[in-house]
Formats: sequence, structure tokens, C-alpha cells
Amino acid sequence: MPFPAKGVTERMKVIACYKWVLDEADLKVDAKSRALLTDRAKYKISEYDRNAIECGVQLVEQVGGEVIALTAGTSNAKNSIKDALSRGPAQAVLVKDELMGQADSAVTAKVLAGAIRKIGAYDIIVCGEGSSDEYSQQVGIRLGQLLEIPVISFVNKVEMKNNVLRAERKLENGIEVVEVNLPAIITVLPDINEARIPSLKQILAASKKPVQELTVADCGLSNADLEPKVHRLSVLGAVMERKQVRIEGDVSEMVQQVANIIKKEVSC
Amino acid sequence: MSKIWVISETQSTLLELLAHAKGIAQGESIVAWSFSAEDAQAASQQGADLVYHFEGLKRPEDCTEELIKRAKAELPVAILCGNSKRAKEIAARLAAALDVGLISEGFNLKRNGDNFLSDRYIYGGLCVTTQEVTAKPFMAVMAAKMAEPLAKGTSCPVETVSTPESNVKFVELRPNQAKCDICGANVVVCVGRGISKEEDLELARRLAAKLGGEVGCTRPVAEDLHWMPEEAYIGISGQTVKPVLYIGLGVSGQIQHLSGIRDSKTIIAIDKNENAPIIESADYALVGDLYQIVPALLNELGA
Amino acid sequence: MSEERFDAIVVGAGPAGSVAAYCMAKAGLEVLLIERGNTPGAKNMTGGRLYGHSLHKIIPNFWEEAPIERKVLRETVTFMTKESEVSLDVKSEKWNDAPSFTVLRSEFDAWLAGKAEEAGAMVAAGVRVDELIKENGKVIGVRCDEDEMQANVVIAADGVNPLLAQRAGIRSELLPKHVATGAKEVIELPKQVIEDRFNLTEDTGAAQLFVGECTRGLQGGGFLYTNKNSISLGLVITAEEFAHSQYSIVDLMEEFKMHPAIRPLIEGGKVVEYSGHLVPEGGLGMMPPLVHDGLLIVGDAAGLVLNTGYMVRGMDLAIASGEAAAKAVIAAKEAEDYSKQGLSLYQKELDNSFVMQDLKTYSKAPAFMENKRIFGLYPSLVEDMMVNLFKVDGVPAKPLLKEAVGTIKHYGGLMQLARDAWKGVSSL
Amino acid sequence: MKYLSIEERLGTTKFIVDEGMPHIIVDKTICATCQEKPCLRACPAGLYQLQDNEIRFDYAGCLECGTCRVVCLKKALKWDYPRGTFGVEFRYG
Repeated sequence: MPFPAKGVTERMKVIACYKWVLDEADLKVDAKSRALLTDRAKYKISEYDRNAIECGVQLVEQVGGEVIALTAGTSNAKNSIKDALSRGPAQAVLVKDELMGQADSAVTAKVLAGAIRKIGAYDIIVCGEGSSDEYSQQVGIRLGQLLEIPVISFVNKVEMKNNVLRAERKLENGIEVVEVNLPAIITVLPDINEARIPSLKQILAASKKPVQELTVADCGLSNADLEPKVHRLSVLGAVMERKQVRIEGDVSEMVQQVANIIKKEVSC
Repeated sequence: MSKIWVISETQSTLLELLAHAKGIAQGESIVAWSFSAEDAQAASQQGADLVYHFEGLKRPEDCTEELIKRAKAELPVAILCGNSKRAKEIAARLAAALDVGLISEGFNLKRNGDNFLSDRYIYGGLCVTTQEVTAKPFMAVMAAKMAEPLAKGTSCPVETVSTPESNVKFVELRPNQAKCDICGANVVVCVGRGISKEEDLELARRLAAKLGGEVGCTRPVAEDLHWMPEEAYIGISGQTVKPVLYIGLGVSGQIQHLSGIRDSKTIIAIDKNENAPIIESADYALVGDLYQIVPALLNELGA
Repeated sequence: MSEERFDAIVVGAGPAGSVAAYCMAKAGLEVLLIERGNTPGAKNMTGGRLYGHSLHKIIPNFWEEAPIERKVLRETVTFMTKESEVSLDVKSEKWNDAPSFTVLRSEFDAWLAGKAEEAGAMVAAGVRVDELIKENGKVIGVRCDEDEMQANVVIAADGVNPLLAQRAGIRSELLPKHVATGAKEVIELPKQVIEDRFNLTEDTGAAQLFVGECTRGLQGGGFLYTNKNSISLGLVITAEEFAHSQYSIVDLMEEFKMHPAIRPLIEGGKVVEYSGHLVPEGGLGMMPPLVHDGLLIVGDAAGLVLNTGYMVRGMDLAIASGEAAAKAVIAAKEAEDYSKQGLSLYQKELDNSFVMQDLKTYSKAPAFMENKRIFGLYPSLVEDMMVNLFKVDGVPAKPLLKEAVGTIKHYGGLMQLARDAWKGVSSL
Repeated sequence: MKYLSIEERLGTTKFIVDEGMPHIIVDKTICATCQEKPCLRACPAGLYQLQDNEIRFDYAGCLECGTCRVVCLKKALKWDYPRGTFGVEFRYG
């Protein structure tokens, strides 16, 4: 994959948003208290956001330009920069504020919108359709509304055709094909691409790329704006109340009992 | 007279939303926004006090700016949306414009006074969180199949609304071929790694056919072994099913799979490993060799 | 395309690799440390004990900042039979001046690699090194997928599976008798319960090795190390044994947990991780040439592990080898000679240090370990002698010596025991 | 302390499976010539199993220890570490 394609006249500017999340594979739940245990849990770039970064990088590889990786989080999000930059973006912008720790989707979208206004001109914004921790499936869409640009959500194929962005959306009843003029925002599904694994050279190059840190104030927001609209009262391990009946006996006895249960549930 | 809105472009969820709205209404009138004449008709008889029907829209999402305008004017108490991708986009744009929270895939909706409470799953189904919203309007995308449509009554007025095209140009819609038949299935027979050869899927097919159900599978069976299509695998990144009866054949029951069958009414698990996680998550568990149990079960059921 | 050229590329961010990178970076060299795990430590597992002396030399009092678990002040060696355990159990404060610590590698290795990064080394994680690049016999760099990166010297710290050396034709495949397969469980238990059950004062730890029934007489042993709020418990079995035994390590591991000697110690615990690893055991017999043109081999990749039966040491040797390799590279840079000759300081440093001297001292241990009686017969002999020693059943007692000789006859006789004992004493 | 099946034990460990890219491949024909099959007993993850007298191997739960490569009498394995970022990830170690 040549990287990035040179020689295209106008340089497209793509902003790829990502979130630094707790790796859900590291999370455990205490069986008795159902409390969420996060010790030893590591952070990672949210899965679908890797597809968003990859999508931005592939777009600029086709038509020339550069990708800016953008994230908002607590100081912990600083650890995400090297990984994000090793996936192809030319620079990174981090909005850092401890209050982002309990931000909800409404706050995150406002902060990102503020950061993008500060970044200035752009052509395309790419977001994941949902984060792997909350999966509230709305930050990218909210962002487009706040920036008053066209929104194309749940995209699994995108291409630039003489200055018009053409996208395919994978919906429940089929594939909807749409076109928009730029600037525009898309939220992408995980099957839009396979995020390439950062190579050694990309990892080494990442540490040399520019990183800009913004405060919430730089984004034109006050601490009051960071007050979440949705208040989280509790987080507990999800438990399935099931009968947990163990069918005993030899094969024919077990089959006898389970056949009756099935017949009770389903007429067959 | 304050209102509760419901919005969905699929009739089944629209009717469920009306039931949810009825559940939390305290004197508010219920307004339904629909996108086809049939949906408008159904909604008008099953819980709505007033139905708007968008006309001539190429894409349901094109209604959003109109909805924003009206919502800012009327400031409904609550806005409940369906959980299709189109409805999720409308809901998120509306919430952003009104600068309010939006609970996604919510269930166990409760109201006390003007505060609303709802549960939802996070961390890929590992946890459930209870969230509260105090600002108005309360907005939520409701999880599907969590309420029964209300009984038919006298129909209420239906008004048509037209709205200009949006800045997103519709090109075409290609209806999809691989329909997700296990999503709506009443009975799901699911195969896991406990099945050793591809031909043994026949056992699951015969059982499913006998019970009028469909055959699903776990991620490895579709992604690694490729014995079944991608649309057939059940789990967080696959399909979610809500059958009356789920029967797991050789399914160990990893958390990612369990979160896709969580809402099944009855779960039966047949697995040789008594320590498999699914055994604890099943209503009825048979520990043994499925290659003996299933054939015996088939002829017990006369299949 | 190699616009960048490093003084040294270190492959593998385990103790050996990270220490080599740390020492070279501290001396101002341009160092690249490549780790295939997503973070240093993510791919590393160990029984669980680090003898601190060699790291103390490099980072004085490292235990004050490093994420160690407990300082070991209780050593136990236990002979296990089906129904008994006979232990040599030593508790002492005297080990304070030569401390050893239980560690969990995921955190510890991340800290150690972090020190290398702090000192100026570039760390690239999540990258698998596929092969060494050679140019007329000299190693000039490494290839990772499509990327080639050059350096004056490559330090192979890629662990017990020496794929880089094998692919470069430097060494052949490991022999089953030279390595042992380990299985391990980390079992979570409250801090207080651990300190109560092992009779430990705050933050001190216990280390216990088991011989006999735990491996059903196969060559190998069990280990138990106490961490802050978990227990590292596992088995190590020489790989060769699996060719003709009917036991599997998967079953032996759980049966070991069910043995009366173990079960009460871990009762109520929760298994939070299961891991497996290969441990070099061949000593000098398995070591490849460690110095080549443009290449040094350190740590497990060099087979630098010492197993004397009552003690297993890997990390302290690995750390010392990392330091020695760094010194050699620094010297080579000064002399601008990265040939085998230019890097020869590495072997000299090892020879003059405890690393090679200990390996030579215990060089006969691997052979001694192949004596099956150690794992099958003698645990039962010790059991019989000890049980009889403390048994009172009204039968007129025989004098101790007569009693002991009688028992020994039953277990192959005095001559065989004396020969085995002499071989053991002389090889340890 | 309950006797844990190997599936349960591996269930406590974190694996990032490289879909469709096995890092260990068994050459079935060479493998068939081996009687002892030490891999069945040596692999700490129990990934080598006998199914109608043929080895069935699944790389998804591999602990990457290397034992199989060493003990395989017929050298029937193509063995490598998984690609970067994939495979087992120890949280304790």
C-alpha cells in the first residue's frame, strides 16, 4: 500500500476521532457482589475507532491529503497518542481534562465539536459507529449535527468521486447508497475495512509526529458544559436469572424429560 | 398539554414504543411520528392520540430538521425512538440539537415525577447500568421486543407532513439478500464447537425443522470453521435473538455469545462439559454426549 | 530503505532485553527495543521468583520502585507422596542482605522496559521480528514483516524459543531433555489469608518447591510462590518425559492442586490466569555460541537458566547477561568493531561473573536430574523413614540406625542410595 | 477449590485470536506416522486432541510456550509466534 499517494492537487484534510477505552476483555465481575473489577485492565483504542482511523488513512491514500487523529479524555488518554499516530495519521490532537472521566455522549460530542472548530478547515470527519465500552452509537452523529454538516451514519463503504463523497450504509433492510458534498461526517461500521497492524516503521515514525494538547477552555467550553446529561447511578455485572435445572439420568431418561419441556414451550 | 413523542420507521417498534409511552405517561398525550400510511394507520389505533405521517421522503432521516424545529417549539416531556439504525441517527441528531442526553438500547424504563430512569448494557454485555435523566425532554432509543403492542382501539387523527430534501442525496436502496432469519425465529437451535464435523449440522437442522425454528451458531463455527454464514452467528458482534426456546448443542457459552441470547424465554443447553459457562446460564442443562442425546431426542419428538 | 540505523536493536523486552537496552541507552547509544507483545510483559510468564542481586547492581534498591510482590523470607522444599509431605522449611531474616522477590511479569517487565525507555531507548511493542538480516556472514539488522531495520549489533533476547538463531542457522532445534514444560495458575486470595496460611509477616513471602507425587515420578517438580494477593502455583516437567508417559500436564496440574499438601493452602482461591511456558534446563549442554558477527544472544535464548532441583534461577542470570551484552556493545562502539572479535567482551564478562561460574559449578546437575529415583523412589523412602520415626504403635522400637537401614534396603539398598547421594552432592 | 476443566482454565486467560491466520500448522500426513504423539500430553493448553485416530488442533487457545515444536517426534509442525498484537496476553504472567 503506497503511503500516502502523492501528486494530487488539492490536499484533503480528514479528522479521525477515536476513544481510549478500558479493554472489555480485561474486565471482570465479582460473582457475589456483581461489582465491576477493573484492576489489571488495560486501555486500548476502541475497536471500531481503529476502522475509523484506517478509513481516514485509506481516503487520503487514494486522493492525497492528511489525517488528524482527534481524541478527548483524561490525562490517561495521553498514552493513546503513539498507538493512534502509528496507524497513519500525520498529527494528533488531544483534548485533556479530568472531567472527561464522567463525560456522557452529549459532553463528548460538544468537546470534540469545540476542538474541531479550533482545528479549523477540514473536509471529512470519520468516527466509529460506537465505542466498545459504552456503545451508545451517537457521538459521531451528534458531532455532525453540532457542526451543522451532513451526517452519514453506519457506513460500510466510502469513496471520493470528483469532490463528492459517496457512501454505502448497511441498514437492517438493505444497503442505502448516498452522496454528499464536503465537508461531511461519517460513522463507520467495523466491516468497512480491516485496520492494518502498525508496522515497525510506522511505530518509530509515530514518535516524531506533532501532537497538540488542548484544554476544554481552548474548545470554547466551561466546566459547566462538561456536566453530563445522563447520570450513571450504578454499574453491576449483568446476571441472567435462569432456573439452572440439571436434567439427570441416562440418555433416554434425560431425553424423556427434555422432550416434555420442549413440548410445553413449543407446539410441535 | 405536554406530550410524549414516539418515532420509528418500522411498524413493530412503533407499536412497542406506544406501549412504552403509555407506561410512563402521566396525563401527557402521545404523538406518533411514522413514515408510511400503514404505520400511521396502525399507530392511530394502538395507543397514539395524534399521528404524524411524513410523506414523500426518500430517506426517513430527512425528517430530522423538521422534527428539531417542532421539538424546540413543543418541548415534549419524553421522546422514545426505535432501535433501527435510521431511528438511532434521527434520535442522536435530535438529542444534539436539543442539547439533551440520549439513552441507547434502554429497557426497564421508569419515571418518578419528571426524572426518568432506564437500564442498559455496557462493556459488550458484561454489565448493566442504571441511568437517570433529569433535563427535559427525556430521550431514549428503546431496546426492541420489550413491550407488547397495545390492543386496537378507536383510531385517532392522522396528519401528513412534508419536508424539504436534506443535504444528503439519496442514490438507491439495494434490499439485502441474506435475511437474518434467526432474529425473528421462535425457536433457535444453536451449534457450537462441541459439534465436531460439518455434516453433523444436519442434527441441528432436523431438530430446528421439527420445532419450526432456525439454526444459529457461535462465532468460531461461522468465522473460523465457516460451516455457517456470517449472518447466522449469535453474539455481541453477531445477531441478537429473542426466541421462546433456545437449544445450545455443544455451545460452551462465552460471555460474548450469552449476551446475544440473554433475552431468550427458555434456554436448554446440551454439552459434555459440566463446567461450561452455559450450564449455569441455562434453564435446563443436559450434561452428556450430544451425539447420543440429540438423535434420541429427534425420534422422541418423532422427527 | 534504512534511513535509520541504530547502534543496537534488542529483540524481546524481557529482563535480559530490557536491561541490555537500559544499560546501552544510559551510555548514550541509539537503542531500539522490539517486543512482540502489546506491552512488555504481555507475553512473559515465570514461576515467580527473582533473585535481586544482579538487578540491584544496575538499579540500586530497585525493589523500592519496582512492582515486586513479596520479599521471600521462607524457603521450603517438600517431598510429596500420595498421602504425605516431608519438608525442609527454613524461615530467616538473614536473606535480607541478598533479597529475592516474587514477581508477576506482566507488571514487572512493563516497569523494567519503562526504565529502558526513560533512559532513551526506543520501544516498539506489538511487533514480531521475523528474522535476522545478514550480509556476508555479519548480522546487520532485523526484518519485521516488510520492514527492515539496521543496526551495528542485534541482541537476541527473544526467549526460550530461539527462532531467530534457528532461522539464521546458528542453532538447531531444542532437545526435549534440555527443556521443561511449565503450566501455572495465578490463584487470587486475600492478602491476610496468604499471610495467615503461610505464617508470614506483612509483605514477606514464601517460596516452595515440590518433588515426587506432584509429577507422578516424572522428572520435574511443583512450585508455589506467594504474591501480594495471589498465589503462583504450577508444575514443571521435562519435555522428554511426555514421549513415553501416560500422564498429561493438563491433568497433573489440577491433581497437584487437589493434593492434601496444596488444597488447604489455596482453598477459597479463584483462578485468575492460566499460563504455560518452556524453561531451559540443559545448562551448558544446550548453550549455543553466544557471540557472532553483529549478534549477541542473551537470557533464555542463550539457555542461561540454572535448575539445581531445590532452586531455579533464570531472571537473575538473564539480567546479568543483558548487562554484560551492553558492556560489550559499548566497547565495540568505541573500537568501531562489531565483529565477533569486537564483541568478545560479552563472553569474558559472563565467564568472570556468577553466570558462567554457577553454570559450571552445577554443570552436572542436569545429568543428575535424569535419575528417576529422585522423583519416584526417594520421596517414598523419605516418607517411610519420617513416618516410622514419629510412629508409636506399641511394637517394641528398633534402634534408629537399624530401622533406617531396614527401610533403605526396601528402597534399592544402601549402595545405590550412597552412589546416588554422592552423585547428587558432587553435582550440586 | 474445584477441579477446573482445561476450557475453564483457558477461559481465565486473555487471547486476541488472529482470525483465519493460524500460527501453528500440523502436517497431517507426517503426523500420522507418529505413534507416541507426545503432543497430546505435553501441551499445557491441551490443544492437541485425538479424533478418530487423527490429531485435531485448534490454535485459538495457544499459550505460545513452544513445547509442541520441541516434543514433536516427526517434526510435523510449522511453528511460529502469532503476528504482532495477536495471541495470548498475560495480565499477571
